[in-house]
Amino acid sequence: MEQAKTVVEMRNITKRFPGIVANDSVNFKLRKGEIHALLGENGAGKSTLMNVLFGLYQPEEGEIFVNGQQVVIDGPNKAIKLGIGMVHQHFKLVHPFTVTENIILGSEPRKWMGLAVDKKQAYEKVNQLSKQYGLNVDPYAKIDEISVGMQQRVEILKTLYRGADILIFDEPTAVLTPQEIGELLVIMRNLVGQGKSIVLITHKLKEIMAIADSVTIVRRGKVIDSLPVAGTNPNQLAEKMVGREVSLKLDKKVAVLGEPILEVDNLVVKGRQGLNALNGTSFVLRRGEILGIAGVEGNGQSELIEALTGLRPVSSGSIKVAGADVVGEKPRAISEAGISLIPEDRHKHGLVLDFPVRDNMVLETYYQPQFNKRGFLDYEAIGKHAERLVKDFDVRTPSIMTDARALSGGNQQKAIIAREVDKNPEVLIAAQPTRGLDVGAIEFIHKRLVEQRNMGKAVLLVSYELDEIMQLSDRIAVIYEGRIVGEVKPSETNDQELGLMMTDYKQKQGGAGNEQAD
Amino acid sequence: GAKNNNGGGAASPSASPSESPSASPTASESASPSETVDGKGFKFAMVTDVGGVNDKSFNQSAWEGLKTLETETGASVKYQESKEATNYLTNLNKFVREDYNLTWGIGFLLGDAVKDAASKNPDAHLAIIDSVVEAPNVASITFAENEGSFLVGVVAGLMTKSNKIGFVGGIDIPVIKRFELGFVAGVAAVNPDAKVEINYTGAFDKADLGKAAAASLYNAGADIIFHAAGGTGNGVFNEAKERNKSAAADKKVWVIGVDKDQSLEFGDDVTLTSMLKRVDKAVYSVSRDMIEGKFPAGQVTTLGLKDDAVGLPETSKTNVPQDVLDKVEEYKQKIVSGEITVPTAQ
Amino acid sequence: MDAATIGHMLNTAFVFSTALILAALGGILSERSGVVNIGLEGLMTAGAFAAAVAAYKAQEAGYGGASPWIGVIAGAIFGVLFALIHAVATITFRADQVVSGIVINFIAGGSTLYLVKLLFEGAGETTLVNEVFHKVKIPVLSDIPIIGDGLFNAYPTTYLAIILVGAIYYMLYRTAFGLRLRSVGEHPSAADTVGIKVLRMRYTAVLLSGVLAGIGGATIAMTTTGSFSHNTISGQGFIALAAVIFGKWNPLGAMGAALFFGFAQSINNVLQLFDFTSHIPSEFIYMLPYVLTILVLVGAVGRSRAPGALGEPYYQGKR
Amino acid sequence: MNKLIKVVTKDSALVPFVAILLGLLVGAIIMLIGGYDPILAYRSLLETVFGNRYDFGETLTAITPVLFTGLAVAFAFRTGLFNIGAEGQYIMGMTGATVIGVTVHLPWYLHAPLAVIVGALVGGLWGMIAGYLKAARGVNEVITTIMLNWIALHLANYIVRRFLLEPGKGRSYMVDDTASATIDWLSRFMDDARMHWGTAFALLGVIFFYYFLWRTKQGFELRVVGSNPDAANYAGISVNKGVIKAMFISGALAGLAGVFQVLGVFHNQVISAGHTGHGFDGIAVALLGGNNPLGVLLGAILFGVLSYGAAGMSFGADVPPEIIRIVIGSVIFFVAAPGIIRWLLKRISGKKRKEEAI
Ligand SMILES: Nc1ncnc2c1ncn2[C@@H]1O[C@H](COP(=O)(O)OP(=O)(O)OP(=O)(O)O)[C@@H](O)[C@H]1O
Ligand SMILES: Nc1ncnc2c1ncn2[C@@H]1O[C@H](COP(=O)(O)OP(=O)(O)OP(=O)(O)O)[C@@H](O)[C@H]1O
Ligand SMILES: [Mg+2]
Ligand SMILES: [Mg+2]
Repeated sequence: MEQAKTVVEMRNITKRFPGIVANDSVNFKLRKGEIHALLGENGAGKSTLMNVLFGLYQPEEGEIFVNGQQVVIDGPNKAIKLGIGMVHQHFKLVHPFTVTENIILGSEPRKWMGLAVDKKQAYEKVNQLSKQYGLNVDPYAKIDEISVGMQQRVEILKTLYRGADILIFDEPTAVLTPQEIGELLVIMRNLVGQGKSIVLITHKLKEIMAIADSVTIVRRGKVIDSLPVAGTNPNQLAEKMVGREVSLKLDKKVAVLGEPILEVDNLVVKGRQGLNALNGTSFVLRRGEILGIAGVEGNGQSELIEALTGLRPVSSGSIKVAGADVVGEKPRAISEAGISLIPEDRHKHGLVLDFPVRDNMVLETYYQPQFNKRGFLDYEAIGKHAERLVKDFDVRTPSIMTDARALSGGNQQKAIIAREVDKNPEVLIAAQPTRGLDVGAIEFIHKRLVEQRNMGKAVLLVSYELDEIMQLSDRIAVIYEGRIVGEVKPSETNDQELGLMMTDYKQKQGGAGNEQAD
Repeated sequence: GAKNNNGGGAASPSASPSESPSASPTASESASPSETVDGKGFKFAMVTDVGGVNDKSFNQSAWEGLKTLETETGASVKYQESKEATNYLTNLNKFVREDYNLTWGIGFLLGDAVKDAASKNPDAHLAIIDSVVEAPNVASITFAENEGSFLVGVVAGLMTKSNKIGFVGGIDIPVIKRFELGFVAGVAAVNPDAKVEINYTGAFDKADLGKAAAASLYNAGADIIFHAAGGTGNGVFNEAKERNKSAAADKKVWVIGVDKDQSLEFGDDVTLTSMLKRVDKAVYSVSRDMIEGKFPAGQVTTLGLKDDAVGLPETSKTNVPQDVLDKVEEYKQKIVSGEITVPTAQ
Repeated sequence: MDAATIGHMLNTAFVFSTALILAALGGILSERSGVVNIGLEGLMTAGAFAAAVAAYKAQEAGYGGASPWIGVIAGAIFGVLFALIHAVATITFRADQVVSGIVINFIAGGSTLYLVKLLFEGAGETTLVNEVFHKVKIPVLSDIPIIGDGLFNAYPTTYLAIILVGAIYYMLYRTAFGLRLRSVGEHPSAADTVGIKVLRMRYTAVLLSGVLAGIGGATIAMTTTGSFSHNTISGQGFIALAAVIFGKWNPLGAMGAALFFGFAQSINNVLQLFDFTSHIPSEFIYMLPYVLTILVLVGAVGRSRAPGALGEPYYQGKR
Repeated sequence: MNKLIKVVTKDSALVPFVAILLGLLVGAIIMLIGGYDPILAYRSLLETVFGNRYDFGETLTAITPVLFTGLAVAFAFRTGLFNIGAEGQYIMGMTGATVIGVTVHLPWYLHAPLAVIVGALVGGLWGMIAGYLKAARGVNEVITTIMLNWIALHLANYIVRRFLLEPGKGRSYMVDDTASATIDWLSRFMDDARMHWGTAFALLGVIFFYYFLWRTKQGFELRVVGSNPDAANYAGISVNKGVIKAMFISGALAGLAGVFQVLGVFHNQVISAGHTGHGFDGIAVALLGGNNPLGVLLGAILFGVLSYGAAGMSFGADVPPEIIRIVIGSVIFFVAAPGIIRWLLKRISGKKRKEEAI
């Protein structure tokens, strides 16, 4: 990148929250037409810095220059005026609204002397922008009805609609499928091509290497380094970020396969809309292996998990755990039969955020004899149990009496994993276990999953991240429209082939309705 | 154990169904003493039901009776309002324990509380309106509402043009039933062809229900409605007023008020007459008896037509023609003489 | 049942429903902006009180037929005053919205009665106002059988309520203001990031709910009671709240729910006119509206979906 | 509701204390505006409550029903349910006790317990209707409980009028003495105040509330359901069962309030024109107490003292007792919005801290 003009400069930004300095005298520069990556551990202060730039937070100290002019950004309105747009880590979309309504919200085209919203004009504008940047969204669809990837495009359109030249993406790929990630990267290049500048927050080193021009690394609120991507490599970045050496490669022993423990045969399950989400899914999971379920989101993964754990009724087919059919059993019975679940949505399904860590640790086992004394809960035993898990799994919490809400995402996830692993299940189902986590946390969690497998347990890994699937699995089953359409070994395949199977399996030879194991 | 009565809290019925707000004939006019009595040093008190002392109904009427007593005799008087049913007994006890000469419980809801206070304090004197308390130190005052209602029934029976008459009651309880039965009997006595439609609203405090009830009765052809429904009756008046605003002269509808002269409150373009119930008079005269040493302890006094404790107000002549009033007087004599027995509720 | 009876029942239903519709509209605005409004009862109480007092004073001062309108305006103002307490507590100080609503009910009930006693020399009820609203027949339309009497022979406030249903529906779903208001109740931080002033929006909505519920209370004082006492408002606010939920936070739905309720009430009185009903204990007839409401809810498919951020206080940086 | 739960636990004990003072202050200001003497008024209030044994005993009797309904509402809150129907459950509990008290004749050691149990069951079942409709049909419990309050009122009136009526009186027959829950020796000691076992049962209710929710498996389940129903499902806890169970227990607690009003205070049931308000007051008490059992107890005491004392206030200082509702409302308000108190305290102390104020 030649010496382009600086569009944003943040100087000595300090932002404090009670008890923590989220940004400690941070300097940051964004040049026109570049993609600038912001890298750091969970809680390093990346989002905070960008929230300051977008006017959501007011810094205690520091100055901001936009296009060479010093500015005070006292709210998103001001940021928008300055041409800054942000695609947030957690989308800011109003779900019952349509795509167009979300995009125009706050700057609606009017008619009838400003009395009514001019919907027609709005739809046209959205259509036109969508075409111009190759975003391809349906302006009439409700947010509820569109995929996460589409939702993200709506977020992008929102910024473009407001005429943003400076775009901030906060962990945009954490929630996307590999295909969507690919498409997003194209869109980003496209945007830069049309003169926009982009800040990209991500934990994925591969993406930085693939698309960013420069990278700034933050650790504990401080800038560690800022350098062009061209002159660095993933290992170096990871080390700068965590402050120690991180092994990006997982070392795994060869799997020692045992007998089949989970046998799913011809499973048919209805989805939320009443249509069949699983259409005769069959696979077998053996002791001592990690089976990765690869697939594009929405191909029945959630329904599969829910059916396996008894949360969703099964229309037909069988699920056998150690030979016993568990179809029709209650979630608790299935859990006792030896299935554990690390749910996809840790806030919604995994934890009671307003309960202390201690109580969350026994969310599924509180009724068992070891936690009860004479008909009452034995908090002493529960407390000891929780202390042990917190220690064993390195859950960083001030105390076991701290509410789960106060833990960082990574530590919340560790708490859940501790709880599920400790149940000593025959089958551990891990759904998106590392979504949104930094490399350090990912490393820890991956190690734990492999450890389970090495102990002869079976792990079912459901993930939309190909990297994770490829790295962890001993075997990969591809799910498409509610069926397992093929099985491959990670060593014998690559991203391209998997990607093809996930989207259009017919091109893959003889994969349809595959039932044989291994 | 202690006995009391648990009526509704914020919205309990008054046994006496009117809450017509207005200056009714003051006690001094009607309950004027024949000779002066010196009541200095005597202390009288009353406890209201949850309606409160300014309910523009029987609590207020009773308080007027006591105030007249104060002016006339120099006795000291005081009241205490009850916020909820549990307060009835505690409020009565408040006075009893301070050695009041006579403590009144106003309304049938206080019956059990008066009984309890009386049995725990045999030296105290108490009196109760609208209920019978069997205790040697309690005077019970009830009214023959059925007799007065009979007379307004006579008025309605003679004056209806449509031969359809309405009755709107609050809650179906014995006191209100007395109004209904007397009224129906009065209508039947003078006009056997007339039909009385009965509508109980289930509440004493819901003007909207009263209004709706009146609307359906008038719509069904009734031209006169007698209400015994307290605040619910306000809705009856409002509906009638409204109809009369736009109706032709021969389509006018009427309401017969209750307890007090409600024409003073709602005007005589809708109020045909009212069924008076002279609580003030009763409170005044029994209290006065106490000063004179004639307290009817342990007795039940039923005040009816013969005592002029129920009946029609003077203002009735505005809307009720003289021949009808003559008929009313005729029936009054028959009832007083015992020639006619008016049915009553059990 | 003949046509006249049905028309009449409709008419009565509207009398009952008017206040419910108005208060429910207020509830919808508040809750659509994300603020639970369980204080409708109190806001209606404040409105009814103010209307009864103001109309009485206006009548005394010789304003004649304008008095009930003055009452309605006073009702709106008082509604706003109490709504302001709710707004400050829940929006600025982020008090629990349910608690604040209950507080409004408490304070409105207590303070209006206290004021009545101060203003009317200790009386528990305001002096009856003679200048109240009267039904207005709309020419021609009111001659249509059934619905003529049912719909076009109503109080001015009923017409006002129906117009407001249309207006608020339009506002919510067609105007930018409505879009923003709904977005604030669904996803305040989304609204915030596009520059909508969330708190200001919520204040506006809550204060408007005070206006509407206040007017709702005022209509009761100005059409059915003519005065204010401790039981002028007894439960209507809660029924209006039920209508908000029953009507799925939609003005038309809430109007339907309020009318349904009014209709069930008017069936009461009509039923008592028939001989066969004399065998039915009157208590069962009184229960009817409430039982019907539950039955309809049970029969109605689909759970109603509350605004996404209902009940959640908002502050920037909240996650 | 989470915020609510934390209000009491998180902030220092100072907040409720200051809230009460501020509430009384608001009342005093309003009294001054109305031309009354607040000092005299509050003194009369306190004298009424603590002045003699009789009134003190009656204050305890006044606290009892709102303690029950407060616990009922708080219990439902803890399970994520807003039970506006304590009023109806109260009425049904009362009716159940009256029916047994009047129509059944048994020795005392069977009669009174049977009346209590039946009353609690009937109240519980009445609450369970709303719970069932929510669980099975997804009907919002706020609406159903509002409607059920009215249905209960009329149903109870019907039962009393049709089956239990004492001729000539607008109420049921007196319940048998064998069903009475009065404590005669205590009443005598308290100068004839109506002391009854309900007060003791209500205190047991406080302990039950705590032990059940925080110490038992079922209580744990209910709290999970209340705090995060999705997580409950994932943890194998049935949300629907929890909802029904919670509404049953809540209804039974409210029902007990009615039971003891009949068996301990009134000994009969009247045909009632309207609601007593004890159920609605229970909401206020629950909120005052931050849905904590101990808080609810303190809230009920405050509520009972202020309400009972209000009568004395109007007796001694001629202040309209309505003022007390303003005071109670203000106290709840300040408890619920501790931000206001902190803001006020900061204004008063004049200190300005750099952090966000609230
Ligand atoms: N609203 C807030 N209130 C208090 N503290 C906050 C808030 N937001 C962030 N923090 C603190 O600031 C620190 C930086 O948070 P930030 O969200 O910026 O991290 P991040 O680098 O974006 O992490 P991640 O990779 O997980 O998204 C966090 O550790 C947290 O303690
Ligand atoms: N509102 C808040 N008030 C105080 N501290 C907060 C708040 N929100 C977050 N924190 C703090 O922020 C830290 C973690 O922040 P953060 O949520 O960014 O983690 P994360 O890894 O990004 O989680 P997620 O995966 O959900 O994004 C924790 O230490 C937590 O205590
Ligand atoms: Mg972040
Ligand atoms: Mg994060």
